[in-house]
Amino acid sequence: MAATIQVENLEIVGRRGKGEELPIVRNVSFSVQRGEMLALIGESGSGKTTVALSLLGHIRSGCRIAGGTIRVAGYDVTALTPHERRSMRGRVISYVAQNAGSAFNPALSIMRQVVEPALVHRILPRRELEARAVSLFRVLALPEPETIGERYPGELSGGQLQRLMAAMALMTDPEVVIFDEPTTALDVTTQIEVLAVFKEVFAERGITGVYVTHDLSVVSQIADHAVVLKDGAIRETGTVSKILFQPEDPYSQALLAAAEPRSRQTDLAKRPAQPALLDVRKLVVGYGQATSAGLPEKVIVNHVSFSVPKGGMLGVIGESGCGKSTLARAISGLQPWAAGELFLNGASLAGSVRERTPEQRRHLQLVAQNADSVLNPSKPIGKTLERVVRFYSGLKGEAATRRVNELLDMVRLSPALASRLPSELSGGQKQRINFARALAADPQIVLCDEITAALDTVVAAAILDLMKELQRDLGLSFIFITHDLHALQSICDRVAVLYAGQAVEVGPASTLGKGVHHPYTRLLHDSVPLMEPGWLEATQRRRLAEATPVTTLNPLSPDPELCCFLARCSDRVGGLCDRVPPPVLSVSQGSSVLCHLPASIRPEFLS
Amino acid sequence: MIVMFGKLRSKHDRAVLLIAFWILLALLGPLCSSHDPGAIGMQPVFSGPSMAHLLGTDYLGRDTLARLLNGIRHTVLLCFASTLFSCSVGTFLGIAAVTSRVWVEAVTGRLADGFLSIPSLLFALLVIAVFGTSTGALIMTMGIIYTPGAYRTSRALAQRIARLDFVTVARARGESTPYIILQEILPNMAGPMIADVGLRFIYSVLLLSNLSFLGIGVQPPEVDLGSMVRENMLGMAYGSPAMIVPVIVIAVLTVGINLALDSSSGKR
Amino acid sequence: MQVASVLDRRSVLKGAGLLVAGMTTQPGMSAPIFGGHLKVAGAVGSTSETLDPARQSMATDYIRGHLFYDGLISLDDRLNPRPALAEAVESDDFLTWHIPLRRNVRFHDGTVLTADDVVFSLLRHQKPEVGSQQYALARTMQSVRAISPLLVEVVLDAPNSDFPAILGISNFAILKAGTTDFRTANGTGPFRCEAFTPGIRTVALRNPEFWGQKPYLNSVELIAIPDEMARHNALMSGDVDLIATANPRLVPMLKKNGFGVVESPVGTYTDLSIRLDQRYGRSADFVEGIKFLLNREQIRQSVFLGFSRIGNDQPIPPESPYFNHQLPQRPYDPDRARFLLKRSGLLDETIPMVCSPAALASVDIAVVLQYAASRIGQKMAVQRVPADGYWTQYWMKAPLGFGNINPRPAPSLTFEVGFASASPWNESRWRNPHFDGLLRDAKSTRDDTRKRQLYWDMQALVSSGAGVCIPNFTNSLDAYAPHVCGLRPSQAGQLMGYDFARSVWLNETGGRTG
Amino acid sequence: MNSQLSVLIGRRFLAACTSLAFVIVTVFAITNILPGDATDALLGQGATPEAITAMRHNLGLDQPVFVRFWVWLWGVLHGEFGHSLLNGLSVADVIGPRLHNSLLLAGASAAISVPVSLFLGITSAIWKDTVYDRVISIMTLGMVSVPEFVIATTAVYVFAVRLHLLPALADVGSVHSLRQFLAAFFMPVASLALVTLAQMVRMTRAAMVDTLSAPYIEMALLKGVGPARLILVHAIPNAIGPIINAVALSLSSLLGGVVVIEVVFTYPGIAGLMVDAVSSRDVPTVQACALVFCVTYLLLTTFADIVTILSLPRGRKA
Repeated sequence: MAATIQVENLEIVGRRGKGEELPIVRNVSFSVQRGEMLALIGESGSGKTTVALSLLGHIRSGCRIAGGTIRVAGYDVTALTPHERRSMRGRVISYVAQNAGSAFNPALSIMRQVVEPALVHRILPRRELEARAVSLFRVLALPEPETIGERYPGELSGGQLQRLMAAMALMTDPEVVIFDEPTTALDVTTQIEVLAVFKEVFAERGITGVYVTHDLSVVSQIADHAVVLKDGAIRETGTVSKILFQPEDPYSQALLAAAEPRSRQTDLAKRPAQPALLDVRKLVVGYGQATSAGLPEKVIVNHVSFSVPKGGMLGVIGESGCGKSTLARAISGLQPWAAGELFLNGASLAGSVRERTPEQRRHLQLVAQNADSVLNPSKPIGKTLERVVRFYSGLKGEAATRRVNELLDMVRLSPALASRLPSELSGGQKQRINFARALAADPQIVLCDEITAALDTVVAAAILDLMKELQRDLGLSFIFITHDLHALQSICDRVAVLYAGQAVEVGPASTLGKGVHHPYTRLLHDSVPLMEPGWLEATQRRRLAEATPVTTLNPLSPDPELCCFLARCSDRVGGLCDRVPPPVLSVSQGSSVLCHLPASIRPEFLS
Repeated sequence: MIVMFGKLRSKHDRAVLLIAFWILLALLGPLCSSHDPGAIGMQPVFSGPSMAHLLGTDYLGRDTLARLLNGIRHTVLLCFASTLFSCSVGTFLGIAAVTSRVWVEAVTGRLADGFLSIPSLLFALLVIAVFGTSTGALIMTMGIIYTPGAYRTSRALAQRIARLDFVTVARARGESTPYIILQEILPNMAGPMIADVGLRFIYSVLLLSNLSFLGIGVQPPEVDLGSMVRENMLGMAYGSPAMIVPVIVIAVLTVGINLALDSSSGKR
Repeated sequence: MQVASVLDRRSVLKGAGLLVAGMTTQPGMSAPIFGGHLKVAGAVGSTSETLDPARQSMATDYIRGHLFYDGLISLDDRLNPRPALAEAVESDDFLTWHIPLRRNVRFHDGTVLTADDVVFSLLRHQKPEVGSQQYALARTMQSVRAISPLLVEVVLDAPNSDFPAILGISNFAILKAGTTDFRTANGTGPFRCEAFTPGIRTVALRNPEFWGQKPYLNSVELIAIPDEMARHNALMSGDVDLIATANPRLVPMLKKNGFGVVESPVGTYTDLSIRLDQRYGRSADFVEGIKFLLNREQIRQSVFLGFSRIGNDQPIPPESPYFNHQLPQRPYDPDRARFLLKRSGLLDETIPMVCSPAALASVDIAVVLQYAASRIGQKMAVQRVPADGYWTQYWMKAPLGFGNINPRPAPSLTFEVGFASASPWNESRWRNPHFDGLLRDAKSTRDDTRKRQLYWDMQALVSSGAGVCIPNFTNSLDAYAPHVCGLRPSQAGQLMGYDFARSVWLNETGGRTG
Repeated sequence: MNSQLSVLIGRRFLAACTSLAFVIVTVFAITNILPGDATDALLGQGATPEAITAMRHNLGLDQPVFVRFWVWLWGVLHGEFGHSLLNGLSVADVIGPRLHNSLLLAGASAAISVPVSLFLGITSAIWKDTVYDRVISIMTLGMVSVPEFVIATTAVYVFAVRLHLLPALADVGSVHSLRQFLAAFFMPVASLALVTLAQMVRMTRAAMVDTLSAPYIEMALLKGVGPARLILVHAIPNAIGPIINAVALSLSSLLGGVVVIEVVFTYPGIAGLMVDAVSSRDVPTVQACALVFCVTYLLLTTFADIVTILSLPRGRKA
C-alpha cells in the first residue's frame, strides 16, 4: 500500500528582500502511512513549518519549491493548478495552526469560520454543517457546545481556540491533518487536556497526521514516527521510540539531553539556612480604583508572601495570566503596589523605583523576559553594558572597558561581541547579554522573568547552567519566574506556586511530586508531559479514576476571599471550600499551602 | 536631528542620500550657471533652448537654467528648514506627550486635532497675511502646518518604544528622564522618523508650490520652483522649458524621495 | 449735442495714432446683426462685487455699471464728455452748473427719470456710510438741487471747467431716488439685470425700452476669471467670447489661432512713488537717480512686450491732446544714476521697495529696477506683499512703493487727485504751491491754448519735482473670438471703456443661444 | 456593551467639540490680527480716513474684539452666521450656493475616487510585488508628487484648448442637461479625483497588505478559501478601520483644500470664497467657511473613528 504522504527529495529555496536565493529545505524525504502520526522535530529555523506547509501546497511569499515531489492522499501537490489546490485544501488535508489566537479571524464568529472549509467545498448545506460542528465541539470537550459558535475569537481562551481549530480541521473529515505546534502556546495544564482529546479523535477517525513540534515529551505521547530536522535537512528518521531512546545522530542526542529533566542542584542548596535577603510580605498589586476594602478594583497579585535567602534561588511558577510578571514588576519598583511590604537586606523597599536608594536599585536587578526588546537596538552591546557599569560604579574609560570584558567573560561570551548591535546576535547570546547587563550592577539578587521561554531547548539549557554557575561563583540570589516546571526543578531550591495572583504553595523545590501539595501544584506537576510512551493515557486514566464526584458549587458569584482554584479543583469539599476561605497550612516537608487540604490528600502529613 | 543622522543604518540610506544630493545641488547649483538669474537682457521671452540659454528664457527674458538652479535652492532649503522645524517640534511634543503627565498628552492631542482640521492653505493664507511673505514666515508657516502630523507619528513611535523592556530596565535602574529620552527613545525613533521627514519634505515642496501658485512664495527676484512654474505658466502655450522644466524637477524631486522611502520601508 | 453711438473708427484713432497695425482690423466689418448671447470674462472678481455705482471699484463693476446704468455724461473713445442722461451740462462761471435732463427716459422698473433721481444719485456720494469711491470729488459739490422736474443745478465750492468730465465717471451713474437695495440694478441702461451673484456671474438682458441706440446683443453674461491662464484657456476653448486684460505674452498665440486682440492706449500707469517726506526721498539726488535708473525701454520690451508707451515721470499720456511733447524724455542712464545716488549718500544702503500683484506689473518693474540697481552697486530689496490689504496698508505708506493709477477723464482731475498739495492721494507728498496755483488757473480758464500751456508747465514741474516715477503707460489688451464684431480701442479703459455691450455684435457664425 | 460603546462614541464627540472650539477661537483671533479690515476691500484706493471711520462704524468694526466675538458666537449658537461685510448679504446666503457647488464637486469626485481607489488599493495589495502593483504604485506616487495646479492646468490646456473636447470652465450656471453636466464637471472632478485618489490608494494598499499578512488570512487560504471570499469575508472587515480613516482624511480635504482646482477651473466653490474672504477681511465669511471646513473634517474623522470602533471585533473592544 502506498503511503498517504510521500515526500521525496524536497528542496525549498527562499530569499530575503533582494538577496540571493538560499536553501531553506534540503533534500527532505519521508513518508507517512495511513492512520499514522509523524512528528517533525526541530528547533526554530529548522524548516519544519516550511515542510509542513508545503504538504498543503502552500509556500510562503519569497520562497519556492526548487525540486522534489510531494504526494498527499493521491494528489501530486507540486503539480496542482491553483484551482485544484484550493479544492484539496481543507477537504483532503487540513491544518491546525500554532497560535489559534491569531489564526482565527477576529472579525468573524467562530461558527462561520469553523464551517467555512466544509462550506467552500460544498460538502453539506450550512445547517447540517453547523450541527456537525456542534457535535465536534462536544467531542472536543468544549464548554457550551451549542452556543460557543456564536462567540468571537477575542472572547475565548487559548486552549478553547486551539480545540476549536482542531474542530475546524476535522469538519470535512480530511484524510490528513497537519498540526503545527498546536499546544506550544498553551499552559501545561491545558496542553494535556488538548493532547488527550486530539489523540482520542485521531485514533477514532483513523486520521493520518503530521505533528510539528520542538517538544520531545509531546512527541513521545502522540507520534508513531519522527523526523529530526536541522537547518532544513533531515538528521534522523525513525520510530519515536528509536529516536527518543536510541538516537544515533549527535544532534538528536543533544536535543534529547537538553530536554531530559536533570538536576543542576549542588551542595550549596543543602547548606545551613541563610538570613532572608528579600522578604515579600502580603504583597497586593492591581489596577483601577481602590475599593472600600482598600484593595484595587482588579487584583493581579493577591497577598503574596515569600522570602529569598542570600544565595537562594526561588522559582515562581504559574500559568499565563497568574500575575507572575506583575509580581516581578512590583518587586522591581516599576509597578506600584496597593498593600504589603518588601524588605531588602532588612530595609523596607519603596514602591517606586525613584524612591529607592541607588544601592537598593543596584542590589536588585531585573532580567526581563524578551531578549529582543530588552536591549536597545540602536546601541552596541558594549555601550549598553558600559552605561550600567558607569551608572552604578562610576567606572570610566579603560576601567569600564575592562569591566565590560569581564562581564562578557562571566556570561561566556567573547569580548569581541562588544561592538555588535543586538540585532547581530542570536537569541541565546542576547539573553546572556541581558544577564551581563544585570550583573554589571554587581547585584545581590536577580529577578529572571521567563528568560528561557523564547529560547530553543538546547540554548535554554545553557542559560540555566549559566545561572547556576553564577549562583555558585558569585553567591547571587535569584528569583526565577517561569512556566516550565522542569527548568524550575532543575535549578531552584524553593518554589512559589502562583495561581490567580495567590501564592497557593511555597516550599522546597525538591519535594515537588512527592508529599503533600496544593491541588493546583499537583495538577501542574502531573500535567508536565514525561518522555514515556503511554504517559498521557495513564495520566488521563488516573485522573478519571481519582476524580471525586464534583459537588455542586455555591451558585453565587465567587467570593474573592474564597479559594481561587475552587472552580477547577477536583478535590474540593462542598460546604467547606465554597464557604470558608482557605487557611495557610504548613505541611511536614516545610511547605505552606493555601488550602483546606481535604481528606483525600491531607492524611498523616499534617504537622 | 544630527544625532539621528549619525545613527543611520542601511534602511533609509537611499532617501537620506537623495535628500543630501538635493541639498548639495541647492547649495552648489547656482554656482554652476554662468548667467545671473536676475539678468534681464533684451532677448525675447519664452525662447526655446539655445547655446546661449540651455533651457531658453523665461517670461522676462531671463536665463531659465540660472533661474531653475536658484529655484531649486530656495525650494529645497526652505522646505528642508520647515521640515526640520515641524519634525523637531513634533518629535519633541510627541515624546513629551508620552513621557510627561497625562494632561500634556490630552492638551497636545486636542491642539493637534484642531490644527489638522484647519485646511492648510487657509492657515497659510491667514498667517502670511499677518506676518508677510518673509522667508522666515514661510518656514514657520509650513513648519507649523506639518507639526501636528509629525507629532502624531512621533507620539505613536515613542509610545511603542517606551513600552519596550529596555526602557523599563533603564527606568528600573533609575536613569533620569532626559537620559531615557535622549539615549533610549530618540535613537530608536530615528529610522521611522527619517521616513517621516522625507514624507513631510515632499508635502512641504507641494504646499510651497501651491502657495506660490496663489502668489505667496519667496521674494522676487529670488524664486522657488512653484513660483517659477507660476510666473511662467503662460509659457505652456509655447511649450516653453521655463514652465515645463520646473514641473519636471518638482516631480523628480518628490517622486525620487518617495520611491526611495517606499523601497526602504518595504524592506522592514 | 447728440451722442454718437457708432463712431467712425479712423476718427477715433487719429489722436492716439499708435495702434499696432492689423491688430484691430475686424474681419468683415459687415452690417451689424441683432441678436445673440455674448459671454465675457473679466480679470477681477470677488464677493465684494457690487451693483451700487458708488461702490464700484473694479473692472467688472464698471462693466456692470455700463450695462445697467447711465451717467449724466458719457466719455467717448477719446475721453471727451458726451451728453447722456443730461442734454447738456452748462455753466458761465464753472461754479454753478445747470443740467437739463433728457425726456422720457425710463428706469427698468418703468418709472420716468426726474431731477429728484439725479439729486439723490449725486448727493448720496457725500454720505460716508455709503462708501463712495468718489467721496472726495462729490464733496466739491456744495449744493445739488432740482430746479424743475427736468433741470438740476449743481454749485461747486470752486470753479472747475472739467466738471462735465467728472460727471462722466461711472460711479456717478444715476439711480432711482431712494434706492438702497442693490441685489439687483434699477437703472436706465441698455440692459436689465437678470441675475447677479457676487463673484460668480452676472446676466444681462437687452432693455427694449432703452432710450438710446438699441444694443445688438440679446443678452450678455459676465463672469470673472482672475487666473490668467484660465481666462485665456476659456477664450481659446470657446467657453467665452471676449476677455479683458489679455496677457501680452499670449498675443502672438491668440493671433495665430485666429483670435482678435484690441489694444487700447489707456492712461493707466504703474508708478514707483518715493515719499519725499521720508528718509530716502528727502534727498533730491536719490529721487532723480532712481528716475535715471529706470530702464523704460527694457520695461516696455520685457515687462509689457511692447504693449505700452514710454512714460516721462508725469501722468499725462502721449495720446492726450494736452501731452507736453517738448519735455525731454528722461533716458536710462546708469552712470548718471550712480553719480546721483552716490552723491545722495545712499549707495551703501539697501533700499526697500514695496510692490504687490495689486499694482499691475509692479513686481516685474521692481525686479527690473532692482537688477539695474545691482549693476551700479546700489542694493535694493524687493518686498512683494499680498494684494489684499495693499492699498490701505502699504500704498503711500512705504518710503518706496508702487501705485497703479487709472486714467481720469481730464488732466485737471489727474493733477488734482495725484499731485495737488492738499490731496490725500498725493503719492510722494510733493508740496508745490506754484503747481497748485497753475492747477487753480487751469480749472477756471476758458481759453484752451492757455489751458494747454498751463498743463505743459505742470507736466514739467511734476516730471522734475515730484517723487513719482512713471516708466510706462500700459496698453489695455482685450481678446475676442472671431465672431465678435464692433470692438474698438478706447482711451477710456478696457473693453471700449467698459462699455462694449452697447456697440458689439456677433456675426452669423458664432452666435450662441442665451 | 452598548453603553460602553455609547460612552466611547460620546467621548469621541466631546473631543471633536473641543477641537472645534479651539479652531473657532484660533481663526477668529488670527483674522482679528490681520492687518487692515474690510473697509480696505470696500474702499480700495479711494479710502480716506473719514470714509474708513464711517465705514468701520457702519460695519461694527469699531467695537472691541471681545464684543464682536461674543456677538458672532451668540449668533452662531442661534444659527445666524451674520452678514458679509462686503455686500451686506447674510453669510448663509453667500455660502449657501457656493457650498452647494462645492458639495456637488466633492460628491462627484468622491463618488469616483473612493471606489476606484479602494479597488486599486485592494488589488495592488493582493498582487503585491507584481508588475501591476509596481505600476499602480509609481502612478500614484507620480500623482501625489506633482502639484495639483500643474495637473489641472495641463488638463485644461490639452483637453479644452488643444483638443476642444471639454469646456475649460466648470460653468455651473449654464448646466441644463446631463451631457452638459458631464462635460462641465469632467475635468475638475477628474483632477480632484486624481489628487485624492493617490493618497487613498496608498493607504488602502498599506492597510490591506497589513491585513493580508495576518496569520488568519494564511489560515483561510489553507482552508481552501477562494480569492474573492478571502478578500471580501476575511480581509476587508479587518482592514476597514484604517481604510475608512484614510478615506475620511482625503474626503475632508475635498472641500477646503481645492482652492487651486477652483481657481484653475473658475469654479465658484467655497474654498475660493474663503480665499476671497481672507483677502478682503470679510471676517464673518471667513469664520463661517472655517466652521464649515472644520465641522466637515471633524464629522468625517469622527465618523471614521466610530466605524473603526464598531468594526473592532467583539471581545477586543477596550
